[in-house]
Order: sequence, then C-alpha cells, then structure tokens
Amino acid sequence: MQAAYLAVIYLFCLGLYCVVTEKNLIKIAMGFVIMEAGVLLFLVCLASFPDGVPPIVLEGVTSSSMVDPIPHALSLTAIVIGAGTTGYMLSLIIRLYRQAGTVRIDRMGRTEQ
Amino acid sequence: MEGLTFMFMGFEVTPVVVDSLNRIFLLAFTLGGAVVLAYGYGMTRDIKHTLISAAYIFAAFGCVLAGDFFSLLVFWELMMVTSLVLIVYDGRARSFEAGFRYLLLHVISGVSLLLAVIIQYVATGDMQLAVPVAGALPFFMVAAGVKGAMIPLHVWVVDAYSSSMPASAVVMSAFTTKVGVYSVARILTGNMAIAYMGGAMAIFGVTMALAQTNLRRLLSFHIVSQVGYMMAGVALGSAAGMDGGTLHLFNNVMYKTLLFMVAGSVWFRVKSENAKKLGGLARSMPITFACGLVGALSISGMPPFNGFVSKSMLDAAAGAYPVLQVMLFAAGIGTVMSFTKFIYYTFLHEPAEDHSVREAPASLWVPMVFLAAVCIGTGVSYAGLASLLPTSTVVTVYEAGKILKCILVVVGGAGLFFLIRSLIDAFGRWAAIEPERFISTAVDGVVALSRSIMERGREEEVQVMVVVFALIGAIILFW
Amino acid sequence: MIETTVVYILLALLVISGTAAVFFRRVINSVISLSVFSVTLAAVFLVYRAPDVAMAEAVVGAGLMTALFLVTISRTQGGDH
Amino acid sequence: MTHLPILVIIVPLVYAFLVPLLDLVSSRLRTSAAAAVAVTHLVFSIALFIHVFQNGTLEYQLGGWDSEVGIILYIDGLAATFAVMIALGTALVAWYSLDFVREGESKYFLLLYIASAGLSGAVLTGDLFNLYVFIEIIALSGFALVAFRRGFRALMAAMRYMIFTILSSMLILLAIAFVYATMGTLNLGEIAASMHQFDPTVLKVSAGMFLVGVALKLAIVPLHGWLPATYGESSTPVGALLAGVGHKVPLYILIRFLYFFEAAAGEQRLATILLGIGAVTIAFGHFMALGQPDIRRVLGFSSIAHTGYMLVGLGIGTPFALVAVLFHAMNHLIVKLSAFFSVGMLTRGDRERATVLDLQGRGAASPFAGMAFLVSTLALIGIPPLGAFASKWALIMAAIRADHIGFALLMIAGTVVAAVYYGRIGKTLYISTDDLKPDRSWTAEGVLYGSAAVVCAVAFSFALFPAANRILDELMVFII
Amino acid sequence: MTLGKTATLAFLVILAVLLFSAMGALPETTDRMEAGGPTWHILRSAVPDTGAVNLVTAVLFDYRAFDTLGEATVIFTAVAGVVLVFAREAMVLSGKGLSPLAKKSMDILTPFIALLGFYVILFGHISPGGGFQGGVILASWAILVVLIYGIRTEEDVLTGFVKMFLESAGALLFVALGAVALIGGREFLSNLAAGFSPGDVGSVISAGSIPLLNVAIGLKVASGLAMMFVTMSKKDGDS
Repeated sequence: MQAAYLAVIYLFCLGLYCVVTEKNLIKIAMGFVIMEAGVLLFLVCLASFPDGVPPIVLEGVTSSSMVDPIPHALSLTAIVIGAGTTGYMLSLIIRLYRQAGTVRIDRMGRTEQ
Repeated sequence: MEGLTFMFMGFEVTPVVVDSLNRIFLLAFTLGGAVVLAYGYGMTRDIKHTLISAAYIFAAFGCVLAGDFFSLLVFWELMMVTSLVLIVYDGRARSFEAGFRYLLLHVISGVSLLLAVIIQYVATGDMQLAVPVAGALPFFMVAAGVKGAMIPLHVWVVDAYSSSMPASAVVMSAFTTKVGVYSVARILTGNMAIAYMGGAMAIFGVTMALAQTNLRRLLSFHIVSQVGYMMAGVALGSAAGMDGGTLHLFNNVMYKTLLFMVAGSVWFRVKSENAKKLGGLARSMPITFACGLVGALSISGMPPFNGFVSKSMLDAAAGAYPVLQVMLFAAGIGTVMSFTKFIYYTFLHEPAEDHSVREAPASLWVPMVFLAAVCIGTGVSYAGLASLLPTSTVVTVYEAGKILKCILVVVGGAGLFFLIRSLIDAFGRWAAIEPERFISTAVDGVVALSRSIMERGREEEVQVMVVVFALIGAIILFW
Repeated sequence: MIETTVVYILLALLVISGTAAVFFRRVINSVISLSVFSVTLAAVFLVYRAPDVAMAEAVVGAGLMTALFLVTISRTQGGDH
Repeated sequence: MTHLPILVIIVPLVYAFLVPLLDLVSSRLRTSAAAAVAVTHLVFSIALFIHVFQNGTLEYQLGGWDSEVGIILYIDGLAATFAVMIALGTALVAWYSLDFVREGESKYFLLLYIASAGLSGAVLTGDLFNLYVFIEIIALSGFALVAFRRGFRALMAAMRYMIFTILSSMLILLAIAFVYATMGTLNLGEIAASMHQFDPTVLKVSAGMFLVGVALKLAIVPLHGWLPATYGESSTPVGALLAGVGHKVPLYILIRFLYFFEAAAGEQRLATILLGIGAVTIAFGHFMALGQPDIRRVLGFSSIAHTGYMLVGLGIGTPFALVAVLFHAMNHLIVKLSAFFSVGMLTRGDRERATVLDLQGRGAASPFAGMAFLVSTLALIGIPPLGAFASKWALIMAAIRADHIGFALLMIAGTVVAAVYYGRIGKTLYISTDDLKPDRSWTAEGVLYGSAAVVCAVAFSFALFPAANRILDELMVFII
Repeated sequence: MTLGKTATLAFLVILAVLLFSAMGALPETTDRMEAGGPTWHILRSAVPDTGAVNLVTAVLFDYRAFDTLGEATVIFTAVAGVVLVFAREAMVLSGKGLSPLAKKSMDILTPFIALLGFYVILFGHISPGGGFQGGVILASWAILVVLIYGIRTEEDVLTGFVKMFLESAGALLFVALGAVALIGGREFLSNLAAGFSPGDVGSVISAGSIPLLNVAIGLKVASGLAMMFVTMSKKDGDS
C-alpha cells in the first residue's frame, strides 16, 4: 500500500464530486480531467516499486530493477483518449454557449423547454 | 390426431386436422364465409376490403383446423390482426377508438393463450390439443373468455360490431366469437363454470339487447346471448350438449349473419340504424323484411326454423341441470321480445320520417335469401346435418310438446313485448350506458400518469447523482 | 529518504491544486490551478520513474488542455455564466 | 491462419481515414465507396462467422505476440454472432444514410464507419484494455453522431450522453486498473482462468464499478437518464445505430463478463440481482413509454424494456435462456432498425421532430412507411410469425422452465402495455384527415423502401427460418 | 450545502472507504511482476523481440500497437467531431495577434520547437518520448502561432487542408505499416517478424517499424490537435 493511493482515492472522489454537483459544464469537464488524473496516478503507482529504475534498457541496468512498463503504456493511451474526449466536450460547450448564452446545464435545461 | 405435420422452432406442428368435432364448424364457416364475402363485396365494391375479409376468414379456418396449440396460437393472433384491420378499415375516429379497445382486449387474449400454451408445453412436453394442466387452465379461460365474449369481457363485441362499417360487422359477426366457442369445445369442455357462465351470458345478452335502439348494438348483444347458448352446450361436455351447442353454432352463423345483413341492407338504403327513426320499411323493402322475419323467427326458436331444432336439443341437454335450463328458457323469451322490437320498429310501425327507399340491390338480397333458405331448410330436415355433429346423435325434436312449448314462447314473448313496451323504453334510457368508454378512460388515465412522471424526472443533477448511489449499491449488492 | 519527502510534498501540492481547481468560484482561476495540477502530476510521474508518461502529461495537461480550456473560456465570456 | 478478424475491424477504419481524401476527389466517389465498404464489412463478418462456426474458436495474435504478452483477437461463437449482427446493422444504417447525408456533411460517413469499426473491435478483442479503447472509440463517434443534427436539443442530448458515457468509461478504466494490479495481465482468457487469485474485496469493488459502467452504457434503470433524449433528438439513422447496434455491445460485454460478476457475487446472488433489475427495467421502460409524446422516445423506452427482458434471461441463466437472450438481441436489432427507419420515412427524414401528433394521418399519406412501421411495432409487441415473437416465446419458455412464472407474467403484461402505446401511435397514424394528400416530397424514399423492406424480410425470416434455433443451440455449445 | 451535495458527499466517503480497502488488498508490485505474465516476459526479452531500448515505446508500438492504432482513431474521431460541431459558421478570423516583440521571439523559437518535436518523435524508441509526445509539441507550435500571430497567419502558413491531409496520411501510414506484415503472411502490425530490420540496437535507425510508426503517429497527432485547437479558437460573426 503506497502513500500515493490515498491521493488516487481523493482525486477520483473529488472529480466525481465535481461532476455530480457542479452545474457549470466547464467545471464538469475539469472534474473528468481530475478523475482521469486519479486513475493515471493509480496506474503509474502500481507500476513502480521502491528504488526501481525507468524501463529503459541501458548498460548496467538489470531487468529485475526496472519498473513495469505496461501500465505506463496504458496510461499514455489513456492520456491521449482523455485529451481527445475533453477537447470534444469543450467544443460542444462552446457551441451550446453560442445557442443558450450560458454554460450552466441547469439554465440550459430551462432554455430547452 | 393425424394430419399435415412438420417441424418448426424445435417442435412438430400440425396446422391441419379434420375430425368429428370441427367438421361442423368447417361447414358453417364455409357457408357463412362464402355468403359474407359476396355480401361484403356487394356492399363495398372494394376488392381490398374483400381480400382482408378473406384473410380474416382464412385465419378463422386456421384456428378451427389447428391440430396443435402452436398453430392455434398463430392463427389466433393472425385473426386478431386481420379483424383489427377490418374494424378500422374506414378510418373514422370512432372505428379507431373501437379498434384500439379491441386490440387491447384481444392482445390480452393472445398473450394469455401464449402463456397458457407455453405452460402446457413445458408441463406435458408436447403441443397436442389436450385438457389443460392446472397451471394453464386460468390463462386458457381468459383467452377463450375474450374471444368467446364471456361477461365482463364481452365489451368488445358490442363496441367493435356497432362502431365499425356495416360490411366489416357482417363479416366478423360470424367468426370471432365462434372461434371462442370452438376453443371451449376443444379444450375446456366439461367445465360447469363455463356452462353457467353461458347461461348468464344468454340472459344478460337479451336483457341488454332489449334496451338497445341501435340495430347493430341490439344484434351484437344477441351475439353475446347466442354464444351463451353455445357455451352452455359445449361446456356441458355431454354428447347431447356438444351436439346441441355445435348445431346451434351452425344455425346461429346462418341466421345471425342473415340478421346482420338485414341491418346492413337497411343501413345501405336508409343510412340509419336507429330503430326509433326507422319504420314502415316492410312495404318499401319487402325482401329484406321477409329475410329479417325468417331470421327473427329462427333465432326465436320458432318451428320449423332451424333455431328451433338446436334450441330444443340444448334444452334437452340441459335437462340434468334445472338452473341452467331455466336460464336458457328465460333467455329464449327475452330473445323473442327483443326481436319483436327489432322487426316492429324497423319494418312495421309508423315511420318517424318517411323513407322513400327502394329494395336493396340484388348483390345484397341474393345472399340474404340464400341464408333464409338455409335457415328454413336445415330447420325442416336436420337429419343430414345432425349426422355431421361430433357424436352425430339424431334426436327427434318435432314432438308435440316441444313444438307447443316453443310456439307458446314465441307468441307469449311477442305479446309480453307489446304489453310492457313503455317499461322497456324506460329501461332502455336507463341502460344506454356504453361500458367500453371506461376502458378508454382508464388507459388515458394511466398514460397521463406516466406523462406527469416524465415531466418530473428531468434534472440532470439527480440523474448523475444516481450513478454514484448505484455505484455504492452495486458494490454492496456484491458484498 | 529525501525522495519520499519530495513525493509527499508533490502529492500534497497535487491534492491542494486539484481541490482548488474544483472549488474556485471563477472558472479562470480553476483553469490556472488545473494547469498547476497537471504540471505537479507530471512531476509525480517523473518521481515514480515514468518519464514517458510524465512528458505526455506535461505537454498535454499543462500545454494542450490548458490552451483548450483557455480558448473555451475566452469563447464563453469567462465561462462563469 | 486467416486474417478475417483484423480485416473486419480495419476495413471500415481505413475507409474512415480515407474519407477526407476521397472528398477531395468527389462526394459521389465517397458515397459509392461507403456502400462498397459496408458490403465488404458484412461479407467479411459473415465469412468470419462461418469460419468460426466450422473450425471452432479463433485466436488472432496481433503483431505475432501470443496472449502471453500482446493483444489477441479472440473470436468464439458469441463474438462471431455479435460481429455479424453489428456488421448487418451498420450496413443497413449506412444504406439508409446514403441519401440522408446532404452536401458538405462528409464527416457523417467518417464517424459512422469509425463507430462500426469500434463496435466490431469491441466484440472481437480478447484484451481488457483494448476493449476499453474500443469503447472509447464508440463513445466519441457516438457523441459526434448525436450532435450531427446540430440543433440545440441535439447538442444538449449529446452533452447529456457524453457526461454519462465518460463517467462509465472512467469507472471501467479504474476497474481495469484494479484487475491489472491484481492479475498482472490484461488477457481475458487468462483473467477468466485465474479468477481465484482475486482478493474478494478487490474483486467486489472492481466488479461493482465494471457493472455500473456497463449498466450505464446499457441504460439499465436507474442509469437510463441519457437514453430517451439521445434517441429522441438524434437524427433517424443515428438513433437506429445507437438503439439497434450500439445497444448490443454493452450487452455483449455483460454476457462476456458474467463469470467475472459471478465470481464477485456468487452465482445465486448474481441471478437474483439480474432478475431484480431486469424486472424493474421492464416495468419502468414500458410504463414510461406510455407517456412519451415523441415516437423516437417511445422506441427508446421500449429499448430499455427489452434490455430488461434480456437481463431477466441472463438472470434465469439456463443455457436455453441464454439462447433466448441472443435470439431476442438479434430480433431486437432488426426490429428496432426497421422501426427507426420507418419513423424516419414517416417524418420525411429529419425535417421535423417525430411527435405523435405531427404524424397524424401520415400512415395513409405514405403507405409503405406506415406498413413498415406497423410491421415493426407488431414485431415489437410479439405477434407471430414475426421474429420478435419467436424470441419472446423462447424467453417466456425459459422463464417457465425455470419456474419463474412471475417473470413470465411480467413479460406478458409488458407486451400488453406495449400493445397499448403502439396501438395509440398506430391510431394517430391512420386516423383519416382530409387535408393530408399523399406525399412524395422526400426523394430518398426509394432507398428507404429498400432498407426497410430488407429489415422486414429479415424480421420475418428469423421466425420462419426453422434452423435459427438449431444454429443458436450449436453456437451455445462452444459459447459456454 | 444542499441536500444533494451532502448525500453525494456521504456516498463518496463510503466509496473512498471501499476503494481504500480494495487498494489495501492489492498484491505487492514486485510479487506481481515476478509472478510472470507479460511484464516478466517483456522486461527480459523486449530488446531482442523489438529492438527498442525504451520499453514503454516497445510496448506501445509493438506489443500493444493495436491500442495505439485505436488511440490514433480516437484523436481522429475527436477532431472530426470538433470540425463537425463548428462546421457551417461565418468565420471572421482575427488577424491582430500580439506585440512585435512577441512575434520576434516566436520567430526565434519556431525552429527550436520544431527541432524538439522531431527529436522526441524520432528518438522515441531509445529515449523517453515518442510519436505522441512529439506530436503534441509540434501541435503546440501551431497553438503558439495562433496565440501570437493570430489565426490568419497560422492559416496562411499551414492551411486547414494541409493539416487534414497530414492527419489522414499519418493514420493511413500507420495502417499501411501494419498491413505490410499481411503481405508477408504475418499477423497485422508485426514488426521484426515481418522482416523490418532490427538495425543496431540503440541507434536511431533501429527497432524495425517502430520509428516509422512513431513518425506516423507524430504527424497525425500534431496535425489533428492543431486542427482541433484552430477550429475551436476561430471567432465567428455573431458573438
């Protein structure tokens, strides 16, 4: 159990809280970013162990001392996906603002009626 | 049962079987089907309508011919769909309302038959038409009850047959309820509950019929009453009852179709079905009048018309059950009274406004005359017909006692009608409620409730919060 | 053990900046602290021997994401209403 | 070794990548290529199905790395079946879309085919994280397609859809991280093989997250918040894609991971859970469908109800029930497509919202569309000999065989309710209104007739094709 | 503090406890890695397998290259979606930009940014970094140009058409590199097994197709993200 796991839990719950309670769509997007950051931190943490070295083969580095490269690859992919998703969400927010004049989802709901 | 058999969806299906029970049904449907098709085309001059009618009749044949539960179910549903199309064919809002209620009731019938069949199949392991297992019995009764217009599921009969266009009503009047009777005769026979229900239907039908002024509503209530006779017969399960019921079904297809045709012809010329507004048509439409008279006398069980034969057989069959016998007897009197009303108001009494109308065209009266001939013919010599009955027992009905009794009933009933006419009119004003409206009201209520709930649950916040709760919930559930 | 202290400091900074990003009233401030958050996260990744992830997080979180958020805010008049 | 599995995924993907370049040449080329690709995709999927059906389960090692290190595509009967369903559905949607897409909307086909590639990939892949990637592909293309109509309501629907979907993706991602932290592998087969390694706590938590993530995508009550708006506001082919095809992937994931949840909850408990939420979903979906003014929303809620049917089937859990669920999924795919298509035809494409009152008398005005709609609604109600009847029959029989008479009654009642709301719609469609003249204004009807005709034909064939059950039975042998 | 927020908070606390207990029960990293599985195999034989020194890149572009294809698809989809959302708007490009000083410094900066980006891309398999990171760096060049010069200049330098072309080309190049293996009868995305030369390990020209895949991804990500940013930051008439 590493100390960072606490941060992971906190960040995930923080992002979830932000998504659930916030009305401002931009804030909701931030909530997703924070949630994802929590998961990324989790992935990176469960790859590492005390006095491991980065997974790059140099002379004098034994394979057993390197940290797990697979979660790194996974988190890289997750970062890209998150970037794409957030970018699309933000563009959608801009469009909605153009039509509703607000970025708050509750007011938008009223515009919808 | 032997018959055409093939595999479908994993079990063997026997769509065509002819045996001692359903041959009389087939005969009745063949005669009635041919006539109503001719009449319907003559009335509408619309080949599409005729084709749909043909499909509907085909489905009815399928139900009667079905050699196993699965094909029975398939044709059952097919008949529902085709008859629905017939009801809403003219596209008037009124027809659609009636059609919607018809759909609701008959979907209930269809799905309960589905459930019953599956239970039966799981229990017995095959699809043979057989006495239902205990688990399946109630669903079979609901299914047959809707099709067979048992109280209180009879609503659709009056509703659909009086709201749809006359041609469709004529076509349908001969088949749907008879298929219900067939299903009882085939599956639920020997069930006294249904027998007494039949007696109740017979009385209830005529009582309500007395109250009606709309010709087709009157005839529709008589369908309920007549089906009650048949139910009583076939549900008794005894040989005499089975024969009487099925023979009565045959006769009923003849004269009830005939009477619907009469009403249709009157509507065709006068464009009105309100008994109070009609009148005096005996002179202007003699053939129609004659046919109507034949039909009325047959249904009233006047010798030597065919109704007399089957009613006497039923009377004999019910002999062991005095209560039932009395019920049927009383219903007989009511029948006479209401048809005296039918004939009197339509053809005899002074017209409210004068209708200078011609006789119905040949395309309409030829089928009517044919049916009238059948009514008389099968009444005079019924032996040939009786040999086709399930147990083909030829009982002699032309005995002085029975004849006298029936004549008395007819005359007495007619007299009684003229005695208490004002009373009947009062009753009619009181009993002019249309129960089918309640169905629509109930449905609308449920829909409104659902809509109001939909209006409520709109807030995203709630919906997203649910996710968190569900998350905890799922983990807890797993714990 | 200097390293673990660094980790703790960074994690604390991470938590603080994240919380700030969520609870700031004005969206612009949230965006700023979110970019701080990303940079800190990249540093944490670096400490946890994940240079590739750290680089990606730095360029994406601190660079691209911040830019996109800023654009969004500029297109929605501050994004507060 | 056959390359069919990867081809099934890559062919639409390459087309999607090519679309911007094709557009430079000519939009006509782009459209015809779209048709060709759809057909190729379908052919490859069917070929794959046949290959699997004959030679048994197939493993395709991407990059030549075995399941030990790399990503493999794992195609058994279940995956092959769903792959065919998806290819068929997307092909029909693409066919419908041929005339629906107007000038300057080249991005539509791009997104459609990316979605189709993602859907195929999600069912074919044998790797947990790869599954997540495909889920994300599906989600993103889904957002873009829902927003495609660009009306405000459509954008709102897309945003709502997005919030829910990203949430579910996050949950699934965290669950995956947990699984990897325990197993050290992402290969589904090995995870299934070594479930015992799981610490119960980790198992329950990760399984709970995964289940909620899937339930969100499957719109199981009470997580259905996004569905009605999404189906109601998105344009017809998109609605058809989401309701008919997209709906099947989370179902597949649910079936595929049943062992996972079983290990987490225990077989008995899981059955109870599935039956419970299934019953709630059936009741709620049918009840809410009653009150919807918009036909597409009605169809959406009926999808929720049908999801409930499938959940109940899974909860019953006998092999026969599983067959029934698969069968019902197929029929639901076809019928939902035909329903959406015919609604699109009745509303003349997308020009107006499909509220029931807008459509008064439309059925008489454009007869074919009306008939197609009626056929599909009859199928949804479950009238023989339409396909959905057969599958409903199978589901109810499965319920009764397992002595779940109550659930059989529930499905029956649901059928009656469905008859009520479809009956009301049909009533409005055909009630005669004098002012409406027969209307040929929308040019695309030819194509739509075709696609809807195919759909109806298939809907029939499912019931009339006696071998359907046998094939499914044989499938089950190597699915389970 | 509304009721909803309180309830959510309470449930989140429960969730946190559950997550905590779950994470406490996780096995030790080293145990997991020693227990075999992909990590064990990769750590020992990645270099002979792929020729890449940076194992993350080896995983990303060889062992799990299919994920990377999917990731590229996601970006592609996102960009298409953004362009679609902003399609058909009256664009009024703001041409002003910042002060001459900033522009001057930007002129100096440009080659370095480009150099850094290409370095990160090309050396991805022997040092930290790779196609994706380098791509984002290149995209950030476009972002800086937009911020400093204004969009019109950026559009002059690198028209949207070019960006779109580069993006599609990058994605197609990736698929093509994967499909090369099919011709050799190998599985999709095979690297050395499909006959790409391993080169001498540790140099730029090594690790078979990995550098090429890096370049493809770099192209695609750079042009895609730049397109996304530019599309989003275009001002339009009515606002």
